[in-house]
Amino acid sequence: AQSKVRVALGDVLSTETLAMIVALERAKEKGVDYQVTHFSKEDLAIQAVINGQADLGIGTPYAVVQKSKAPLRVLFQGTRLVFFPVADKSYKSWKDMNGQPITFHARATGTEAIGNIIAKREGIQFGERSYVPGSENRIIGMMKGQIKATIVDLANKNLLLEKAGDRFHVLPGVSEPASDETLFGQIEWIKKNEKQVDVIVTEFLRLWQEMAANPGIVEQERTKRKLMADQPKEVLEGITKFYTMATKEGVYAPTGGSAEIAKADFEFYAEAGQMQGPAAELKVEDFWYLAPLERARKALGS
Amino acid sequence: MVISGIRLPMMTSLIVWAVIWEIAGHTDAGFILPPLSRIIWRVFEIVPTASFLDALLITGRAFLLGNAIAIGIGVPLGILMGRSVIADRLLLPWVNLFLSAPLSALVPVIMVLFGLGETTIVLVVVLFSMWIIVLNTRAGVRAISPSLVEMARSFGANGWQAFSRIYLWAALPEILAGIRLGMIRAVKGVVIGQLLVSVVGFGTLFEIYQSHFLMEHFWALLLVLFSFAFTLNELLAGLERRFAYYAASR
Amino acid sequence: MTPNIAPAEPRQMSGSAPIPPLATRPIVEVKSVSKTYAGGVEALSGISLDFPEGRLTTLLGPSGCGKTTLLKIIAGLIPASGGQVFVDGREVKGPGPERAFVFQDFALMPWASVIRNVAFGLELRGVAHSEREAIAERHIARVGLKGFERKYPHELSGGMRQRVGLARALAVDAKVVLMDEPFSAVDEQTRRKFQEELLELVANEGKSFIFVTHSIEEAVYVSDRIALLSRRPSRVSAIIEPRIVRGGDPEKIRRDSAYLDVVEDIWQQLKHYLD
Amino acid sequence: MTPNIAPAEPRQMSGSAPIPPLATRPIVEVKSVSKTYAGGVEALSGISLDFPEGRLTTLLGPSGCGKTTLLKIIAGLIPASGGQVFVDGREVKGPGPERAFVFQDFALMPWASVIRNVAFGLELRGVAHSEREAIAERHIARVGLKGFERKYPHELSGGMRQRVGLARALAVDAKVVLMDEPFSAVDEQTRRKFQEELLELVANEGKSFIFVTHSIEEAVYVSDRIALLSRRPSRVSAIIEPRIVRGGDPEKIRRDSAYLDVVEDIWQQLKHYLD
Amino acid sequence: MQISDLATALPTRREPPASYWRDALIHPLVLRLVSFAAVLALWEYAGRIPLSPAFPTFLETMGGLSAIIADGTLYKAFLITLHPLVIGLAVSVLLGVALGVLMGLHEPSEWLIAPLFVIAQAAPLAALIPVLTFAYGIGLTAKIMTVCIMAMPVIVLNTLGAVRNTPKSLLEMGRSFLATRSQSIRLVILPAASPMIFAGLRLGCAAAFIGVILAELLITPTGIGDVISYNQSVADYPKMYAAILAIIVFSVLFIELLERIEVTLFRPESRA
Ligand SMILES: Nc1ncnc2c1ncn2[C@@H]1O[C@H](COP(=O)(O)OP(=O)(O)OP(=O)(O)O)[C@@H](O)[C@H]1O
Ligand SMILES: Nc1ncnc2c1ncn2[C@@H]1O[C@H](COP(=O)(O)OP(=O)(O)OP(=O)(O)O)[C@@H](O)[C@H]1O
Ligand SMILES: [Mg+2]
Ligand SMILES: [Mg+2]
Repeated sequence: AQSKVRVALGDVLSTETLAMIVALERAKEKGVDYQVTHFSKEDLAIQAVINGQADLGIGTPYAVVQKSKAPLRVLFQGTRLVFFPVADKSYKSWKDMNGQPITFHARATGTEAIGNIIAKREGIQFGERSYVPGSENRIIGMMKGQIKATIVDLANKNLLLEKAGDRFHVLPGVSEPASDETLFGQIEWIKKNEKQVDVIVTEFLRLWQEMAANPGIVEQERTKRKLMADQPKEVLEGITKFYTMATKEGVYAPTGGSAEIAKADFEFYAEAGQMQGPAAELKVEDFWYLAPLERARKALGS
Repeated sequence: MVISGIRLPMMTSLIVWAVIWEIAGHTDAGFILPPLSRIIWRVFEIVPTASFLDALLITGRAFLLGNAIAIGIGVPLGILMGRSVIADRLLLPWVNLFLSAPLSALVPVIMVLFGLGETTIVLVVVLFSMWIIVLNTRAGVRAISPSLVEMARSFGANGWQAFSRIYLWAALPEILAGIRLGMIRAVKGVVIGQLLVSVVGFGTLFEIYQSHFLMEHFWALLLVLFSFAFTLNELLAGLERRFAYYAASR
Repeated sequence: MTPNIAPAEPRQMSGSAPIPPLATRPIVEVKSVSKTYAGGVEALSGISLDFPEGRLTTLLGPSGCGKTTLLKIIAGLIPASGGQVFVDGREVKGPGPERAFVFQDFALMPWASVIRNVAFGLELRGVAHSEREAIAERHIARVGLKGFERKYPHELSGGMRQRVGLARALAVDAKVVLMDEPFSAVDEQTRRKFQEELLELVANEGKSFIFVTHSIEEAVYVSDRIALLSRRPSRVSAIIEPRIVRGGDPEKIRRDSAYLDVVEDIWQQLKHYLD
Repeated sequence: MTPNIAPAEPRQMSGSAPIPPLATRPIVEVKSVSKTYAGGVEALSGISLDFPEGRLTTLLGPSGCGKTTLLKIIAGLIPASGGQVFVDGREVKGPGPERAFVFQDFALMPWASVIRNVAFGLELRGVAHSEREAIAERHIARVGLKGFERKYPHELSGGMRQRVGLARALAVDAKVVLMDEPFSAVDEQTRRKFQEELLELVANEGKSFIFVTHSIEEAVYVSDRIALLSRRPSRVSAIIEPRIVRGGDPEKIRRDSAYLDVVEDIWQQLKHYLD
Repeated sequence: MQISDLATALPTRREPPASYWRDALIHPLVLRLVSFAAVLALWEYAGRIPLSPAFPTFLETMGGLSAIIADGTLYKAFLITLHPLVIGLAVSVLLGVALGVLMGLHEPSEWLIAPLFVIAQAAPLAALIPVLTFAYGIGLTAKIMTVCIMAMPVIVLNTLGAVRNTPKSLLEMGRSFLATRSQSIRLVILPAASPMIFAGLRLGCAAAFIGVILAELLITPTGIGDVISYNQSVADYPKMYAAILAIIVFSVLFIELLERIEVTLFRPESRA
């Protein structure tokens, strides 16, 4: 009997992470049982994989891999950093933001990376940076007038514009979003458990492709499998709406990753100051292990 | 309080507060503080759900286990410290340190060391509840009248007899108070732990309700937790009162 | 200094009928016992004292002079720094079944009923439940607490509590009963009653009693022999044998001029210790 | 029942030189006072009693009979349920400057030095700092505590603490000093010393004292008049005026057969209250 | 309601010197040093096994500590952390003691207000932090409120209990010497209650530290909370542990200091 694959997820089971769970569920039907451990933060999920408490993790391990030389490899690009800079209407464009305070999620995370890239692109310098984890907390801060500009996720951008569209607007973000959450694991474990990894990666890719065609698939699968069944209907009602929007905005990219995507990620994170550059010198194989994904593509005939 | 000759029990004033809450809930504050009636309604909606029961099971188990460990270690340790000057001087600084230290800062450490999940929560429970049990037991042992111990000795009691017939009983009121205070601290510790870890037990629910702005659900969960803590406190205090009769006369 | 009344020639109360001399065999012998506490307090310095069998001997002295210390050394509860104590000819090394202690603060277990308190000494000796309850019941009745067996100490008055302490000491049937100011926590009326009861016990039980008090009247009234202790570090400053004819009207005794003489004599000696 | 000795015809000690009758003017008059506590405990039922000026009157009675209750009603600390109390002709409505209280448990403020404790009554009256310290110092010396002004209560022995309580009561120069078992927490030798000092105070201060005790000897020894209270609900069961000739040797007095008569008489009456 | 036993949580102050011959050997200072040395050695050992890659040794932690002290991180972090802490604590102390005294002296207000604090005392109020974030946003106010809700119940209830437990004979003594109401509050009740009020303050202080750390870990990572969580996320464990150690030691010293202040200002007799 195969032991369960231990997956570390840096978030609770929620609308955003539902797709990943559905993919894992499907893999389970194919004979690869799994067990998810939820972590409050991505860092912890990464640590759990490094410490061997989990086999696979979901998160962005680039910086840690580079810094601690941990033998982690990315297998699949789950979500992309689709974040939206929102600001008080008094800031008409990025130029007005020069020297102005801005708020990010936490130090050295995706939102700050986006901010760094924009600042470079626009040739401006932000003023004081503060950190408030959770997009929902940042929009509360905005509505309370404590935050003038920040970068938030899709759902909260919409919520903010809906509740206070008269006061806030969206500023142009970055065009080619980098990887946000990826599926990764220790290379040794991956190689030892090729079969299981293949099944899982295949199921991720399959679902991501299906989602691109039909965002409602997630909700259908959820109903079928009674996932999140006892959560408030207010939450459940929003699922399809979220995935429709998210796929449209490219949060869930159907490609699953490639060497080019990896390179683009290096560019992004190096520019954001989270990876030590120059990006061109970083080797894809030090960070990614693409073999399972390629096999999956073949299996799915794409 | 006495109103026209009728003695109103202390807790009756909560009715007044409930009414104020209900009224406040219907004003602008309702976004943050929904009316009590609707929250109570939500309680009945939330409690039977599997994720709530799951959270309850995980938390409850960790809570019981943690407290059992805390009592199992804390009481003997307290008795030891109460009787031996050396043990007391070696350990007291640590007990005091852990008692007044902001243990919330340690939760990330435990998390890193023991991963997430029940072990962490059990440890948090132990960490929050044990020290007050130790300190109270110690105080109880030290408060024992020396003549009670001498009495036992004069009738030829051996060490075990003195421990089981005198020390444990004589210190019982303080030990019980320590257990009650410890449990209350543990409830707080568990909630702090779950808030910080956010993915175990009630932490998940808090996180989901919070991120979707479901204030009614959120308050319903709070209400359940608060009532649980309060009930626990009252039950233990009741137990304590049954032994209080001799606390003053030792 | 205080006039020293030699133990060899104890004083007698005058004007009474001839009284038989005190039993010569001493049940407890204290041989040059001294005690220095850890802090350096020298409580006793070389005390020698005999306690006659079947009688009541009182240790009397100013507060803090070491009466309790000596009593506890006899009880085997604290070790002497020097000297020896013999009870019934055997040297004291620790508490023993031939001695029982009655405590000033009663030392009752508040969580245990009267009967369990009284039976506690027997319980520790492993006497079977029904047997020890039977013995305890007898002694509870003996001290006049019949009907209170199932009460708890906090439901009793101070006087009743001390009776429980007494019953507990009697229940183990020790030869020597040691009492440390047993009546100081009860009110004066009860105290007088206790004194009568104590005299009765001494007369009928055939036990030896060692009694500590700092009431001169009480000492003179109840004792067969009084050892007057000097200030700390304590030595025996006098041995007095009041030799009161018992059995008469208590009020008469208290007005007997011989009784009053002894009281005043002791009072004069103790006065030195007040500044 | 107890033989009732009418207040109108107080008993006198025989065999002494003629003693002037007690001052007729009563400083405190208690008129059919009764007190029922909230719980329904009836502590006093219709007590009437006069306290002669410049003398020491003692309330004596079994434990729990209501002595403290009566004293506190006179002090104005608790209201009576019925009846009236007059002090110096004025009805008592609450505490007043003409009365001062000495507490059984001393009631010293542990955070204040001896001098501040003694000066407390004056501090409350707004007497200037230097003035009240001067007065306090005088009274501290008066009770024999010179040199202890800057000490704190926990550094003193029980007897010394009670002297502080006494000095505090004297410092406010009240006409009536109320004392609730002031000597019950000190040891017997100190107690006797206190009794002498109290007699001296009564003789020299020109104040009236109301004194509570449950020691018969103490009552007889120090009092000009004794009100014997019956069991709860309390009434006055007898008024006794020992009329002792002061100034002699204390030991003589304690052996005076008249003194002993009074003690025995009271003892006989109180005996009824023991079961 | 159990108020009195809150104070049992206090460290016993000023033990009577134990009097045994081995006193010299077991001198408190010697034993304390031994005890600390033993625990630190154990830590060092556990770090070297290693217990976990994420568990630095004591020496590494000290290295981390000197690093964050040297670059000023710790100092700045403490300043930031102390800001809400001090304000929150000041509010809690003033309001808490005032409320406690009011309730202790005025029964109807006790009836009305005390139950709230009795519940708050037992309830895990930390769970309110997200609500506070909703209500007050992510700024200083929310953090101050967090400190207040954590610290206030124990202060209020201890003060109430302290005022209630003023020895009856002291109150009667005051009355018999004609103290006015305000005199007896100022000169008798408050001084008599001060040990227990301070006991409450110490407990409240400990709770306030818990609150401020929680606020910094949950609301916005600033100050010490930021140093902890940032170093955790970049896996710089020695610095993370150093920050945790620093705040724990700091809070313990702070509470110790409070006790000293109490003794010097309010308990002259225990200095004598
Ligand atoms: N455990 C102890 N350690 C140090 N000194 C002690 C100890 N116990 C008693 N002492 C001291 O020894 C002396 C004698 O004490 P002891 O209790 O025997 O006196 P006592 O005559 O019984 O006094 P009292 O009449 O007050 O009961 C006292 O000065 C006391 O302070
Ligand atoms: N506050 C109170 N509420 C109810 N009952 C009370 C109260 N104070 C006293 N009593 C009761 O009133 C009776 C008289 O009490 P009081 O204290 O006056 O007696 P006492 O003669 O001073 O006794 P003691 O000699 O023990 O001091 C007792 O039965 C007591 O239980
Ligand atoms: Mg003694
Ligand atoms: Mg009384």
